[in-house]
Amino acid sequence: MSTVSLVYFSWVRERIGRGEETLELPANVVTVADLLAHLKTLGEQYEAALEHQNVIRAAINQEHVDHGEPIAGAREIALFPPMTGG
Amino acid sequence: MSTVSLVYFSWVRERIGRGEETLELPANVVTVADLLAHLKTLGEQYEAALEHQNVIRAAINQEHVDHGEPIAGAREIALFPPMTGG
Amino acid sequence: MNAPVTVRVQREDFDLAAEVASLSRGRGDIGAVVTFSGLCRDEAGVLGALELEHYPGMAEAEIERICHEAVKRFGLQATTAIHRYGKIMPGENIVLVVTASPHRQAAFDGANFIMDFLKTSAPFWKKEHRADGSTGGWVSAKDADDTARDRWSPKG
Amino acid sequence: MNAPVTVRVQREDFDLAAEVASLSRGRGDIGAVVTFSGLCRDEAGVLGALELEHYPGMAEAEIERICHEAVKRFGLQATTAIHRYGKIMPGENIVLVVTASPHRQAAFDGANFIMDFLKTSAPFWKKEHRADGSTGGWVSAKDADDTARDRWSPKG
Repeated sequence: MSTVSLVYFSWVRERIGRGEETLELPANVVTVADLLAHLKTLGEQYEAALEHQNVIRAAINQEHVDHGEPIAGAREIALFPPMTGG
Repeated sequence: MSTVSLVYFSWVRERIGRGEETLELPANVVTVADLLAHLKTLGEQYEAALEHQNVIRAAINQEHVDHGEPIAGAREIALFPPMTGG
Repeated sequence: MNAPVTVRVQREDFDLAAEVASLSRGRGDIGAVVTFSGLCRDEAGVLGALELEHYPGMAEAEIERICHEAVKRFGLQATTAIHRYGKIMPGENIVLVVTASPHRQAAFDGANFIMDFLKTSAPFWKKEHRADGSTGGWVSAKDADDTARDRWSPKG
Repeated sequence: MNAPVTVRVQREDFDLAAEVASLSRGRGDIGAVVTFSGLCRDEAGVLGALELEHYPGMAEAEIERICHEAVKRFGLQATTAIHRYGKIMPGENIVLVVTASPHRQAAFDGANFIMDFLKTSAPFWKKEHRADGSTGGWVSAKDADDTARDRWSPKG
């Protein structure tokens, strides 16, 4: 088990129903994709937020990463939809 | 013969030694190229100003024209080097 | 490259003239300054306001990465980028990019590049509030923005 | 197209913020404003001043033609162009172009287009005065400026 801080933005935040949380992750959660799959087992709100998994963007320690990125050593993992600033 | 106002700018003006003048043109001066050839017969300063005839730009009634443009009806003809504004 | 890069993420509006002045003051080597201001459109009266959410910390860091890349790529002499968050009314500013370079094309390209990457990489999200009081929902990302970004890649 | 085109040829400096404000004030349909400011460089201390000569009347007319062409070509909502003449010191402004459009690329392209044509078609000429008091002579037109203009032609 490892402890990680998760932060959510935009409609990912709204659907999950919180902006941040700290979770204990099982050892078999190795990549961002594993994390998304794990979160979807935690309840309906996570399923709704992460349903279209391929559009979800992730950042580890405030840098963009692909879903294949290992999360080992991450202090903060962010999940959010495609950005619409500017 | 026809009467035309000529205006000069930048080093064309400096070499000719004046910024504007009114000239009577012989009937065989039909185009801008004819005008340049005619001016070069008027003295050394015109020869110096118009020596590299192909770089001289012309405007008739404040619109850019090619050397082949007829000058009939021109109120004002301007001669000047390539522009360097901006 | 030691070109100054200034990045701010703030709720309040910015002062275009002050930002340009602070970037170019006392310098005789700048030949071109380009500014881009992005404004909130009223969508023919339908839009009441935009609400901009951002990821504090990463928003600044990501815009700084983009600006430093632009400085390197286009040889910019200085660049400033300011992005607002919170509630923004139609006609108000959302984002400002300023670039300075000796010649004009680098300043144009640099500002254009920064905006394309800022749109697709900086962690901001827009929610619409309609003029009639209802929620318009979250703005969707546009494929056109990805296309605009991808034109800066070597393979087109 | 009924987009406002404002052109001025003047000795005095301009106020960037005032020009942007006057072009966008009271409008909710503008999404992007791009400004280009061209400044007098000191050429590493060699240049004392630039003297800008222009063709009164034609200078304004030619810049207006260019701006109207840009409005039509890029669907601009408004554009302003101001060109100074007379003696201009290093660090001072020479020219300002402002463009407004619903989306960002048209504003960038419009300002870029106006500058490329203004450089090669607007009747202005620069004479250099060196910092040591000698005359540097008339600035030569650059082939690169013709090339920049020609990229806007259909045949490249």
